[in-house]
Amino acid sequence: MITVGIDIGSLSADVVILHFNDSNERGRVLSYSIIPTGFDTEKTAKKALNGALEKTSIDIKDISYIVATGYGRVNIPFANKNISEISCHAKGANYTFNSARTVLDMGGQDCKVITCDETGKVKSFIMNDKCAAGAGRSMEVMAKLVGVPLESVGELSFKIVDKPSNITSTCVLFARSEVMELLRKGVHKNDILAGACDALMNRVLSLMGRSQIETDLVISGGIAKNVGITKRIEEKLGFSVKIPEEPQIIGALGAAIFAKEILCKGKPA
Amino acid sequence: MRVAGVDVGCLTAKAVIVDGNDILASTVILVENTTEIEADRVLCMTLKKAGLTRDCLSFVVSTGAVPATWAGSDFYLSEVSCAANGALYYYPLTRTIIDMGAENCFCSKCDGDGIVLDYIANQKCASGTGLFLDLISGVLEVKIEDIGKLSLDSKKYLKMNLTCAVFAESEVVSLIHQGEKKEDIINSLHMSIASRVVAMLKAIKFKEEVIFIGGVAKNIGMAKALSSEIGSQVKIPSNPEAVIALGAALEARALA
Amino acid sequence: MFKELELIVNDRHNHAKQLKVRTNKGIIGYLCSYVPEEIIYAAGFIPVRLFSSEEAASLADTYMQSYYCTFSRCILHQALAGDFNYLDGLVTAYTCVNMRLAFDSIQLYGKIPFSRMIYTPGIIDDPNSKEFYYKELLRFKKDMENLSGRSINNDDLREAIKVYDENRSLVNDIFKDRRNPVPSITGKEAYIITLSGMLTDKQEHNEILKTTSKQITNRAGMKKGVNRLMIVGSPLDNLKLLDIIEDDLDAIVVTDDTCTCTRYILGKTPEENINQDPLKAIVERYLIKRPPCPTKHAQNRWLQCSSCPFRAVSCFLMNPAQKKKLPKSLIFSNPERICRFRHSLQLAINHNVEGVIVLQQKFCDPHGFDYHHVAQSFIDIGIPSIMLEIDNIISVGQIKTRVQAFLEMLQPVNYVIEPEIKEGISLNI
Amino acid sequence: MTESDSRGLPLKTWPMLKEVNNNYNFQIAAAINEGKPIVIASGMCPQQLQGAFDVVWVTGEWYGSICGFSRDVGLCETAERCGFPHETCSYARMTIGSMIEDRGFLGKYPKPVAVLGTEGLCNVQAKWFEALARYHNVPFFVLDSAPIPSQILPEWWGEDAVKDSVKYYAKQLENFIDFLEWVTGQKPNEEKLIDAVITMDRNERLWDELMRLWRAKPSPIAGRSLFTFENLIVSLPTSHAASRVLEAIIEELNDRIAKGISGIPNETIRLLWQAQPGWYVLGIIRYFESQGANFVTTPYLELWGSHFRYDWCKEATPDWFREFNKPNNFAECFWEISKSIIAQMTRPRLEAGVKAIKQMALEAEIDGGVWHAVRGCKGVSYGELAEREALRELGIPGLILEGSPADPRDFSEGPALRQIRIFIEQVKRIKKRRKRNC
Repeated sequence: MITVGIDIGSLSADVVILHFNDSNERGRVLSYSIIPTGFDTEKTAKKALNGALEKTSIDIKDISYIVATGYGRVNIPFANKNISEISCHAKGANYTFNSARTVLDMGGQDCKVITCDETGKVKSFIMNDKCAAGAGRSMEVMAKLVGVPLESVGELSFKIVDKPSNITSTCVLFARSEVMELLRKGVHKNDILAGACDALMNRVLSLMGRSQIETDLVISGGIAKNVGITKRIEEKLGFSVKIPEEPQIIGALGAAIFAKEILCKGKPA
Repeated sequence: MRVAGVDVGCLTAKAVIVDGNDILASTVILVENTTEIEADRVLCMTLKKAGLTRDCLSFVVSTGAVPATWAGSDFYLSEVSCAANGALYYYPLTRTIIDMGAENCFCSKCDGDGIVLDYIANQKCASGTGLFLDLISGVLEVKIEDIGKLSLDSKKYLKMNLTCAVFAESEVVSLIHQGEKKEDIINSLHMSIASRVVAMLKAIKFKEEVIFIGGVAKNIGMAKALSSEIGSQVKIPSNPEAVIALGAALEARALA
Repeated sequence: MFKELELIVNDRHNHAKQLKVRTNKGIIGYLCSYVPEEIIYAAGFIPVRLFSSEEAASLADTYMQSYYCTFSRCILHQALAGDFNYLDGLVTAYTCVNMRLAFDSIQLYGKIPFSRMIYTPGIIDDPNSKEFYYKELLRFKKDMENLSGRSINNDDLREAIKVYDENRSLVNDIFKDRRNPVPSITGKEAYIITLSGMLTDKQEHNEILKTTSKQITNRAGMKKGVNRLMIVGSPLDNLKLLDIIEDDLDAIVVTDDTCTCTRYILGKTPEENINQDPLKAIVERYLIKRPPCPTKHAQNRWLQCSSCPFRAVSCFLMNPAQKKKLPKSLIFSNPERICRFRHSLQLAINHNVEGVIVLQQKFCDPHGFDYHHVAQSFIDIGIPSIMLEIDNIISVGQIKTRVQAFLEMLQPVNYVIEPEIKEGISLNI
Repeated sequence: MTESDSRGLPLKTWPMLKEVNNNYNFQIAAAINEGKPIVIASGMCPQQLQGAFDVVWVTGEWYGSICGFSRDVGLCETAERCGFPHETCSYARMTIGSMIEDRGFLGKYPKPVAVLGTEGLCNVQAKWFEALARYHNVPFFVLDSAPIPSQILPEWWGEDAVKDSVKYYAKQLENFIDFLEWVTGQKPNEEKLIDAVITMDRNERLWDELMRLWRAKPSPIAGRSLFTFENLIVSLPTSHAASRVLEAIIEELNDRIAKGISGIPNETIRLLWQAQPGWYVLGIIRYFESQGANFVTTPYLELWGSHFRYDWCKEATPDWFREFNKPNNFAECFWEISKSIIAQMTRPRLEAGVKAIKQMALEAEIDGGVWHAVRGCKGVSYGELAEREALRELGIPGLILEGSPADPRDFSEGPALRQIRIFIEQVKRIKKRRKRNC
């Protein structure tokens, strides 16, 4: 059987196609796709879905169940059900690493800390309030500002030239002009990035503190690719964190697994 | 007697040279370097435009983010006072000024002599500023210079909570996902920013005429929203970005 | 069947204006559920409660800093915008500093002919504060008499009390049904009932309720087998939130402890006092019989705690050092709703609540400082809770995600009525 | 805190003041080590009462502010982690954080035997202490200081309205004494209480005098120095040492005025300050002084004296309410205490604030007002904006500075300094024009 999970985030739209024969099989990911979120949610979702299908031999009618999640989850008419991204991230992380008990998801708009049980069911969660300061958006802005690709921010942030510059403003806009001033003062971009990473890391940790951190800690979402953040978090926490090889699809993966569970409900395992 | 005013903001630097009552030259450039360097650069460019050299200037007044240590200036006057001078140059009946720059937004009340009687500015919140509209236009995939025109075709006003720029951004994102039209979103943004500004105006008990300056003043949508919120047409001088620099130049004329 | 009432809530200003013309009575606005409406009603006025609206409180910026709660700021905004021009007077009871500043500002700049603040004692169980409150109400009664130009005798008061108690019992009868496995009214409808009650003439409201309750009795239950939620915390006057919970998401609000719904209608006026001294009865009702709000304190609540069925964490169980007997002067009456935590826990259990939504109005200190204990005591009896930070403008996307996730993590609860007594609070919620 | 004032002329009183202040902190630390019973009380709890019992009296606001000056954000974050919202008073979050982590500037957190809250000025002063009491699971007592209910001045409030409020409070004080007796197992000491009440009244009058001298033109003392004296009247109002310091500084200021010595070198601008300072305020005030601007009056400091407390409600209250009679027994002490507390609690009303601020502005001949909008402290920053409006109508410009008494994250210097720069320029230009016109 084929199930699909679609995660429409504020920055990217991710689709995962999951295949399995029966409920007691773990199922495996046939393909996935990640595209930037467009203006029209439904179009974006279709585009992402087709993107994933192209990589496989499957046709859209072979899909038996679709679960949508993320900001845009309610605007996808062809999805059978929508489930909040919080539950989906827990599910997905727990599927990828069975030992996962805490999930730190750093998306574009918001940042969540989720604790879950061994089945991936959410026990408690915390989300940053209406402020993208602790989320991917700020990193993106900074990277664009100092003119380096987002991917390289991480490693550069460790090649500190003088000392990490201190970025005080929490508001992305004010932080942005703070950085502009630093650049004009001729501060090296690595130091600025280091400062930005420190600031973001601190904000994330102060958020995490609010919920108990149980190991293993899994980091998902776009920022998980940024070693500048993940390494710093590890240092601060004093233990190593788990990072999926494709952290961005965890939400969509979780959705796909929910789809599987819904299908198999009632059927003998 | 020729004098100049130099104004450096966080995105652009402006300079104006006046001789008596006429503007010889004015320039607006994007900031790329430290404030001092930019101040020098923009002043030189303006001098070149006017076909003058530095020593032709008998007095220079700096304003905005230009540090007091800048060697180029003879006197520093805050942007608020400069704005009053500049606005009065275009509209002698100016009593209230709205300045929307890249990062700052302030409203001020002045009298005929350009003395600021009262002013109010955004301290922590970046909403209602150029950067903010930049950010949103990015989310909406619209060019910043187009949002004004685009918003004019909108009839709809969606309620929005604009306590902070970032908050508003996620608000906009969820509106997008609810399938709202771009023009309506932009229009609503303009309206809610306008209502915030008008609240500032009311707080200082503003009087007619109201002059709208700063980079955002080039956005006709914003101007329309402001006028409708205030209930009377706001006046926009030609080249609204340079008004503060002009004000500085006029101060220089007075002091020289 | 709630159309009529919903209209009152959504179109409150016009409704009040029409009411004024139709009944030819004066309209008195009030800001807080601690205002003894009975006295206003007895004076021949119609008390209507003032709520926030879904607009940026821009005009309030002139007099209230941004760190006062939007609920109060928005009320000031409307007053300055002239939305309340139909009011003949404004009355408030001192409860929280936000409302106090809103009131003071309206008093000075709002152009409302009459305004009066009643000081409601911060201590509810001390006979001393009852005495003080009684005298304060006497003065208030006099002010109302001067305003209306007619004296209020005890029978007027008794009449008013009768109307209000009838309203309370009518609503309570309807609400009783919410304990059923399949309630026949939704949380939104419950809020519509109470909110509309605060916004119209109580007598008329009673008439409407009588017909409505008949219709409800032969009405199919609402929303079978969905999660049963409870709302506690800051005042809620925006039905949008309930739309999100009950329409967009699959859940039903079966009870609440907010001053805009259940807390407002609980607590009847004690009969015995009505007959001898109705004003005394009102004092009893407002200080003791109704569930308290977080700004009200029970002086010797530690006596309460030792007799509390759910000895939730860190209530004031006398710790060993203080086992010695209290002096007489410190032992007051021992009424049952004196502890708000105990009260809301009881409500939750009676209504088989599976999850609790704690509303935290931004910048609301009284609820802010209580949140920790509220959440903790619900956890102690086995009910999970989530805090929603709200504003006068509900940002749908944010709230929906949080509530949906909360619903997805709910599990069938089995209540712990007698949790073991812990010393101090545990840290993590 | 600077040792010397401007022109290198040291305040002779400085050493005295520092000694008294240090002793205060030291005594508390010592008493805690001795294992004396600790009582944590809201700042609005009548200070006189601590005289009646042999306890360590820790004022929450004082504790919070000192934590604030040490800029220990961690404490705030701990409190927020445990569900106390960031929006609430930063003193409270500092204290709660210090309680939970059991660390603070005294080393450990002073674990109380009882906690005393107050209701009536701002709810935080009750809820915050309730939270402390819950945490330690110790008895909690609320003093409900009923402000005289709101009626527009100068309308006579009616003698009974005033009397009821005072009686209500006095009765509570009786319970309160019983309560402390029950908690500490000590008998209340009548002489000490009487002495405390009398000394406090004396100190308050001295404070009034100090405030009056501060307003002299030019002001004999820099505003920033005066904030250092605050602790005398806030934390030590019942101590004889405080009276000695106050007498000394009053004498010194009289002397300075006679000699024409001004607090700052070139006092060209006279300003009014409102609300309590934060750790950063010292720096800001320095900037003002560098611009020749001195703070010459503030309702916040004046409120601690007795004059300001009663003056604004003269027409509305009976004389006995505003007159102090030396008490001879518990009952009379309670009565005197109640009168002053009720006055202090009724005072923070918009109308009163506006009235008072206008009067001060004219008396102290100020050129502008600076309001410190203290995030989360609604009690002190109550009605600031309306006060500014009132001054505007007199043609006096005002500046609102957003800040926080203890939470470093709630203040950003950059924008603030920019605002101040523009404000000072505005004041200067208006003054210049006035000169030109006349």
